[in-house]
Amino acid sequence: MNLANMNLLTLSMLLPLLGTVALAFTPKTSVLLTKQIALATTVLVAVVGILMAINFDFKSPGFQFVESRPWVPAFGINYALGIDGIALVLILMSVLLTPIVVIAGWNESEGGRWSAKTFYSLILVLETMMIGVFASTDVFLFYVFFEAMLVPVYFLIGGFGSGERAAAAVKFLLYSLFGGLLMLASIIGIFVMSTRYGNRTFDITTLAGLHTVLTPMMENFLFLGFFIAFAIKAPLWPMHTWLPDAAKSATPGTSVLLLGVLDKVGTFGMIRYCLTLFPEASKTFTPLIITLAVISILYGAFLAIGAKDIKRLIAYTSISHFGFITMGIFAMTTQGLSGATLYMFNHGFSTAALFLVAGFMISRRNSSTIADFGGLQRVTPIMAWSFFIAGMSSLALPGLSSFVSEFLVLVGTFTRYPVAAVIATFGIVLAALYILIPVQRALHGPTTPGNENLTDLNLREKVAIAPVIAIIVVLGFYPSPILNIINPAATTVISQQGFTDPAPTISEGK
Amino acid sequence: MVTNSGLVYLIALPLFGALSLLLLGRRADKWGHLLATALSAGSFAVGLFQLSEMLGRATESRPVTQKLFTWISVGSFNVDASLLLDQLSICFVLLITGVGTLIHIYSISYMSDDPDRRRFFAFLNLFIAAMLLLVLGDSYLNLYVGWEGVGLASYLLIGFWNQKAAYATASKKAFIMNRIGDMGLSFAIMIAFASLGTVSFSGVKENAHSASEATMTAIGIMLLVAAVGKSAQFPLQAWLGDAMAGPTPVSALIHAATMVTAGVYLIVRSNFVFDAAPTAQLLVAIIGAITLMFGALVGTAKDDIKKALAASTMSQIGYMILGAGLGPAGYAFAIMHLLTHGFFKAGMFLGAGSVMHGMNDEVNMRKYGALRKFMPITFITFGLGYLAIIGVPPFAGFYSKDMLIETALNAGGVKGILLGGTALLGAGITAFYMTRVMILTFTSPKRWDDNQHPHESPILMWAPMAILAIGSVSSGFLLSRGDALKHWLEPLFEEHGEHTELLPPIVVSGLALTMVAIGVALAVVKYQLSEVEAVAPENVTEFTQIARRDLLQDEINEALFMRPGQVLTSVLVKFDESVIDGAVRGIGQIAMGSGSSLRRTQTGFVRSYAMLILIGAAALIAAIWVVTL
Amino acid sequence: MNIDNYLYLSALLFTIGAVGVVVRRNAIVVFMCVELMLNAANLTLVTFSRINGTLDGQVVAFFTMVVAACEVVVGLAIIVTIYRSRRSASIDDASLLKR
Amino acid sequence: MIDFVSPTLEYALLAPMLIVLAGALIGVLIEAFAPRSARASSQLFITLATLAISLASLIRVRNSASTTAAMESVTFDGAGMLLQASILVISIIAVLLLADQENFTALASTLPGSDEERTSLQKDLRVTEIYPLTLFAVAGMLLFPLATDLITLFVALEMLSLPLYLLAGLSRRRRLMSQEAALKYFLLGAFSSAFFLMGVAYLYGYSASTTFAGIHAAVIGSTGNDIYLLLGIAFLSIGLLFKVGAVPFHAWSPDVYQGAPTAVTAFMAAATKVAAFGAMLRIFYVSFAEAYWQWRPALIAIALITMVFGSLVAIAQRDVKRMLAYSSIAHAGFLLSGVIALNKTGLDASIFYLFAYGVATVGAFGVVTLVRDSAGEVTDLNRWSGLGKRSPWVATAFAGFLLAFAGIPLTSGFIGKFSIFSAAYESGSTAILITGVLSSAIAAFFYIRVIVLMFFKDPVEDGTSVVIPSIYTQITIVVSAVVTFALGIYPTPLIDFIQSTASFLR
Repeated sequence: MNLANMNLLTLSMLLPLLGTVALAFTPKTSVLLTKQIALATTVLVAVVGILMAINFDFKSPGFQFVESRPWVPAFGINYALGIDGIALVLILMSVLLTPIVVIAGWNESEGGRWSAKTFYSLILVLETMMIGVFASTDVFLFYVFFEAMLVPVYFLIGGFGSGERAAAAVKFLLYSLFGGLLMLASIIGIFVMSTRYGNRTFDITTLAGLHTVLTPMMENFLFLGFFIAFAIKAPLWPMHTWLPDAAKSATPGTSVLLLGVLDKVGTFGMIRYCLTLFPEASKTFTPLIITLAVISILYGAFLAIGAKDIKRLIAYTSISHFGFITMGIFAMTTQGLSGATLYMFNHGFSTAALFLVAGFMISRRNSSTIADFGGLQRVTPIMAWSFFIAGMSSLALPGLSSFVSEFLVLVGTFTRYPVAAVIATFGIVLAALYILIPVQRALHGPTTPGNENLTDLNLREKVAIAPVIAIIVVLGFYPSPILNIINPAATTVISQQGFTDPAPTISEGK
Repeated sequence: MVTNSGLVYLIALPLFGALSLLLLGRRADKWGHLLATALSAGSFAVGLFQLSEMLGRATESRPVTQKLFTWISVGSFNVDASLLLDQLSICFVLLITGVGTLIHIYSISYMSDDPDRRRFFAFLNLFIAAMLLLVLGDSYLNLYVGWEGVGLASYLLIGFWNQKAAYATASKKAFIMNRIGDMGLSFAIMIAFASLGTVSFSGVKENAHSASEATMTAIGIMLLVAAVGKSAQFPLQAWLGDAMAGPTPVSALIHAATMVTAGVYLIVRSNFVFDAAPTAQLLVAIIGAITLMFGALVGTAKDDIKKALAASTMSQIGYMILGAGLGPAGYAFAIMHLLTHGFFKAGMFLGAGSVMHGMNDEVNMRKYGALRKFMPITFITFGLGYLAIIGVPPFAGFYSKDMLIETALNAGGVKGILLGGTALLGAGITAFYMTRVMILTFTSPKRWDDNQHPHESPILMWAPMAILAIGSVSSGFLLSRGDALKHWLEPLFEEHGEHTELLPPIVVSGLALTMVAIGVALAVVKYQLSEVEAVAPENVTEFTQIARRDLLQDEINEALFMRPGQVLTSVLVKFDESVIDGAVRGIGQIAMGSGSSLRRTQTGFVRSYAMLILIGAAALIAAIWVVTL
Repeated sequence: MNIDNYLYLSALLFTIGAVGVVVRRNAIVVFMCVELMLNAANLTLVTFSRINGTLDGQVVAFFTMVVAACEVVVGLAIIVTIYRSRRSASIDDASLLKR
Repeated sequence: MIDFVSPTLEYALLAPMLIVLAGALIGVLIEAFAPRSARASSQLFITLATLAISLASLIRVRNSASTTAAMESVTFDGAGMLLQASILVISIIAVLLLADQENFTALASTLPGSDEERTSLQKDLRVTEIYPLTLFAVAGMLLFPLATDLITLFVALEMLSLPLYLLAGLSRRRRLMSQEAALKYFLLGAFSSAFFLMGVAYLYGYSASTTFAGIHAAVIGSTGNDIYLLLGIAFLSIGLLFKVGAVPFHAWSPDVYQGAPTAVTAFMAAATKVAAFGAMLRIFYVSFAEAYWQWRPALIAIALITMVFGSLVAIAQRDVKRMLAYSSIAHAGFLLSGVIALNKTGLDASIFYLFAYGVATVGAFGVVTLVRDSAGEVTDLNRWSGLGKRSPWVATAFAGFLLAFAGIPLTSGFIGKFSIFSAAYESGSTAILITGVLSSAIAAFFYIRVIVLMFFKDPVEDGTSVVIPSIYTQITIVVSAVVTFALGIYPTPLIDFIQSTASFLR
C-alpha cells in the first residue's frame, strides 16, 4: 500500500484547513466563489476519504494509515493517528456528508449574523476536527478534538441558526463542556495512573493494558468520566435535552453534521475508549447502560410522536436511534457491535436525508411546524417522496440500509439480553407511528392553505439528496462492503473484552 | 438441492417495472400501464415455465434454489439473499402473477381516467415483486423483507387517493397494525437465531425436533402473531375493513387474493415449527375459528359492498388459518381454499368494482338493486363466484371448504367438535350474507334514483372477471381431483396418521349443504321477499348495530391502546419539558442564585473585609492547630 | 520574671491592633492600629531574638521600622487625597465599590 | 576589635533587579529635571529599555543558576529564574498598556471635579510618575520569589505593594472610586502585611533563624516549639494568600481591580500573582515541605473554597472588570493546587500556569481598555453586547482569552489546567481534581455568557465603541493572543524548558 505512507489522514485533515485559508483571502462580496471553494475542498476531502477506503486492508483488524509524531513529550502526548474499520466507516460517513451538506445548504449562510466566509470556514474547520476525532489514537489528542469541535458548532448554531439560536447554542456548549470536563478528570486520572505504573503515555493500545493495575473502584470512576461525556454527546436518556433545542435552532446542514457526525463521537467513544480502556467497568455498568438505552429508545420514540415541530421530531427519533446503537454496543456480541457501527453509518445518511428534506420544506414554507404543512404530495411530489423514503429508512423498512443495522442490533442484543431486546423491539411499532404521523399530516390529505404554490425540489436540491437516498437503498440490499470493513474491528473489540458470542441454546443442550 | 438461475427473473421483472415507472415519472404516463402489465405477465410466464420444469423432475428434486449474494454476514449470523421455489411457493407464484396480471389488465380500464394511473401500476408491480420475494425467500429474514415490502405496497395503494384524509388514515392504520404483526415475526427470527443458530427454513426445520418444545412454541406463537397481523385475523383484524379505501383492483389483488393470505403461507411454510409445538398449533386453529365467525357476523350487517366482501375475506382466511392449525391434515386444504378463494374472491371484488364503475362509485348496496338487467356479465361472473364461496357443489369453494370442515371435525375430541361446529355454522352464515349481497345488488327491486345510468363495463374489465369466474368454477374440482394438490404438497409436510373419522364425509357434506341452504333461505326471505329500505333502518337489534360497527373493534382498540398511548405521549412530553429539562435549568439557577447571594458578602466596607480576614486567620490557625493535635 | 510574658504582651497588642482595624472608622486611627500590629510584631521579634540569643530578630525589627515609615508616607498620601476629595476620613463612607 | 567581614554580593546574579531599580531611579530623576513635554515618551522608553535590559541580563546569567547570592538572602535557581523571566515579560506587555494616557489622571493631587482638575486636563498634563512606580514594583516582584531570607521576603513584599497602592489611585475617570480602591488596597494590604510580619516573627522564634534553610533545618530537626511553627506558617500564609487573593483573604481584589486604572489592574493581576505564588511556592517547597501534614489540609480547604467561590460569584457579575477579578480568584484556587501538589510536576505546572494565565490576563484587560464611550471605559457587560459586530477582531481576541481562562483545548489555559490538576492528583488529592473540574464547568458558564453577549446579541447604540488609542495597546493584545494560542497548540518547547530548569535550591 504505497498510499499508506502518504499520511492520508493528515492530508485529509489538512485540506479543509487549507480551504479555510483560501476562504480567508476571498473577498467578502464574492459569495459564490466562497461557496465554490468550500464545495471543492469538501469534495476533495471526500475523494481522499474514498482513497483511504480503497486502500484499506479489510483483513487486518489493527490500526492502519498509522502516523505518530511527538507533540508534548513531557506528558507523553503524541500526534498519533490511525484507523480501524470502525473509525474508517465513520470518517467515510463524515467526509461524504460534508459536501452533501454544503450543496444542500447552499443558501444556509444567508440567514446568519456573519458572512458566508465565516460559515464555510467554520464548516471546514469542523470537518478537520471530525476526521481528527475519529482518527486519533492518542487519548489526549482525541480529547483535544473532542472539545475543540464544540467551538465551531457553537458558532454555527448561534450564528447561523434560527429562533432561540443563542440559547440553544449555549445549552449545547454547556452540556458538552460539562461532560468534557468530567472526561478531563478521567484523562488526568489515566495520565497519573499510567505515570505511576510504568511509562506515562496516552497511546490507546498501550493504555488498553492499564486496567489490569487499576483498582475496580478507580476503574469505575475513570469509566464514568468517559461514559457520561459520551452519553451526553450521544445523547442518552436522561442527558438528551440539549439535542432537540440545538437541532431545532441549527440550520438543517448544521443539524445533519450535529446529529449525523458529532453525536456519533459519543457512541464511537464508547466503543473505542470505554470498552477498550475499562473492560471490567464496562461489564459492571452494562446492565445500567442497557436499561438507559432501552429507555432512550422508547422515550425518544414517544417524544417524537408527541413533537409538533418537525426538526424536534427528527431530533427525538435520533435519541431513539442512539438508544439502539448504545444497546448494540454494550450487548457485547459481534452482531450487536457490528450492527451498532453500521447503524451509526446508516443513521448518518437517513437522518441527513430527513433533515435535508425537512430543511427544503421549511425553507419553502418558512415554518417548521408540522401542522403548517399539508397535502404536499400533490404539490411537490418529488420532495414528498424524498421525505417519505427518508422516513421509511428511519423506521428501518427492510430493503433500506437502516433495517440491516437495526435488526443486527436487536438480534445481537437478544442473544445476550433477551428482555432488553424484546422491549426495544416495540420501538419499531412506535417508529412506524412517529414517521407516518408527520407523513400523513404534512404530505397527505387535502392541500392546506399556504401550501398550494410551493415549488418542488430544484436541480441543486435533487443533486444533494439523490446520493443519500441511493446509499440508503443500495446498502439496504447489499451492506456487505461496509460490513466487511467493520467486522474484523468489531470482532477484535469483542474478543478484547474477553467475550464470545453466545452459542445457540440448542447446541448447549447437545 | 437443485439450483436454478432463473428464479430471480420472477422478481426482477416486476421490480424493474416498478422502479422504471417511478423514476421515469410523467414521461412514462403514455405506456407505463402497458409495460407494467407486460412485465407482470412475463413473470407469470416464467412461473409457468418453472412449473413445467418442476413437473419434469422427480418429487424429491423438485425444490430449486438460487443464491443471489451474501446479504448479511456477521459472526455466526449469516443470511444469503437466496430464493427457494418448491411445490408450495410455485402455487403462490402462479396465483400472484396470474391473478395479478388479470388485475393489471382490469385496472388499465378501471383506472383509465385517473391522472396517476402510472403510479398505480408502479405500485402494483412493486407489490407483485415484494409478494414474490415473500413467497420465494428461503429464510425467515428474506421472507421478512417481502413481508414488509407488501405491507409498504399495501400502504401505498390503500392511500393511493390519500388526498382524502380518511384514506390516508386508513393506510396508516393498516401499516401500523401490520407492524405489530411484523414485530412478532422479528421476535420469531430472534428466538430462532438465539436458540437454533439459524434463520433459514431448512436450518430451522433440521433443528425443529432437537430444540425444546418451549422454544418451538415461542417461535410458533410469534409466527402466529405475524400471520394474525398480515392476514387480518383476530385481534389484529381492524385494518382490513378500512383498507377498502384503496381502489377496488387493489382490494381484489392485495386484500382478497394474495397479501392477506401471506399469514396462511407463513404458517404452512413453518409447518415443522407448529408440528413441534402443539400448543401453538392449537392456538392457530382457535384464532382461525374465532376470526371466521367474527368476519361472518360482521359480513351480515355491512351495507357497503366492499366492506361486506372484506368481512367475508376475513372470514374465509379464518377458514384457512383454521385449516393450517389442524396440522399436516389441514395444510393442503388450507392452501387449496386459499387458491380457490383467490379466484372467486378476486372475481367478486372485480365484480363489485365493475358495479361501482357502473354506479358512479356508489358502494352502498341499499342504493343498488335489479342490476342484473343492466350488467349481465358482471351478474354472471359475480354469481359464479357467489356460488363458489357459499360452497355449492361443484363450484370451487365447495371442495376446499368442505374438506376444511371435515378435517376440523376429525381433529378429534371436543376440539374437533368445537372447531368443526364453528366451521359449519360459519358456512351457514357465509351463505346468508353472500346471498344478501347478491340479492341487494342484483336481484332485488331497484333503489337507485334516475340520475344513475348503470351500464356494463368494457371488455378490459369483464374479461378478467370472466377468466376468474372460470377459475371459481373449475379450480376446486381440478385441485381436489385425486387429491392432486394434497399429493403435490405432501413431500413438504410430515406424515400424519389417519384420524378416526367423526362422521363419514358424505354426512359432513350433507350437514354443510343444509347449513348453506338454511342461510340462503333466510337471506331470501329477509331481503328478496320483503321490502328493503334504501337507507339503513335504525330500529334494528342490538346485535345488528354492533355488527355494523365491526363488533366494536375500533372502539376497543381506541380504549385499550390509542387513548392510553396518547395520554402517555402527552405526559412524557410534559415530563421531558418540566422534569428533566427543568432539573437541568434548575442546576443553572442554583449556581446563579448561590452566586448572587455570595456576592452580598462583598459589602464594600473595608472593615467588614478586615473582619473577614480576621475570621479567616482564626479559622486557618484553628485548622492547622487541629491537625497538629 | 518569665520572658514569655513579652510574647503574651505582644500577642495582646497585636490582637488589640487587629480588633481596632475592624472596629474603628477613622482611616488614620485604623492605620495607627495597623502600626500597632507591626510594633507588636517587632516586640515579638526582639523577644525571640533575646530567647534565641541571636541578633537577627533585632535586625528585622529595624527593617520593620523603616518599612513602616515608608508605609506611613504612602498611606498618609492616600488618606489625605481621600480626605480632600470626600471631606471625610471615615472609611465607611468610601464604599462605592461593592458586590 | 571585631573584624568586620564585608558582605559578598554576586552582582551578576542580582543584576536584573539592580537594573530595574536603577531604571526606576532614572525615572525619578527625569520626573525631577526633564521638561514636561519630554517626560511621557522618555519615561516609556526608559522603562521598556530597563525591562528589556534586565531580561537580557537575566538570560545572560541563566546558566549560573542554583546559587545563593547576597549572603544567602537571595537564591538564584531555575525556578526563580523562570519566575523572574515571566514577571519581566508580563511587565513589558503590561507597560505598553500604561503608555495609553487615557488611563491616568492628569494631576493626582487635584480634587475630582475641581476647576484645577479641569484646567490640568485642558493643559493635557500627565502623571508620568507611573513609570518609576511600576519599575519599583517590578523590582519588588523580581526579588519576592527569589528571597530566601524572611527579611528580604518582607522587604520585597512591601517594595512591590507600596507602588501598587499608589498606582491604584491614579485613574483618570471615576477618580473617587479609584482613590477608594487605593485606600482599601492600602489598608487591607498593610493589615495583611502585619500578619505576615507576625508570621516572620514566630518563624524566627521557632527556628532561631531568618533564612529558609534555617527554618527547613529546624523543621527537619523539629527543634523548637511547634506552636511557633504553627503560628508562623499560619500568619505568613495569610500575608501571601492575601496577595494572591485567595478566599477569605480575597475581598480587596474585586474592588481594587474595578477601581484601579485598567492598565494597572492588568499589571497587578498578572505580575503580582506570579511574584506572590513564586514566593509561596518557594517557602512552602523549601522550608515547610517536611511539615506538610500540618498545613496541607488547611491549604486544600482554602483552595477548594477559592475555586468554587470565585466561579460562583463571577456568574453574578455585571461588570467585566469585577468578573475578571472573580475569575482571577478562581484561578488563584487552581494555582494553589500547584502549591499543594508539593512535587516537581506541581512546580513545573504552576510556573507554566502562572505565565500562561498572566499573559492572557494582560491581554484580556488590554481589550477592556479599548471599549469606551465619551465618559471613558465601558465596563458594564450589558453594553458590551454586539461587540462582535462592531469590531470582530477585538471581540475574537477577547473570546480567545476567555476560552483560555475556561481551559478549552488549543489554548494555553487548557495545558495549564491539565498539568496543574494532574500534578495535584498525582500528589493524591482527588478532591482538588474533582472540585477543580466542576468549578471549571461553572466558570465556563460565565465565560460563555460573555461570548454570547459579544457575538449573538445585537449592539445597542449608546455611544459604546472600540477605540484603538495607540499601537502599544495593539501590540499588547496581539502578543498576548499569539502567546495564548501558541502555548495551546504547541507548548512543548516551553514545557520542556521549564521541566529541565525549574527547581528550587534547598
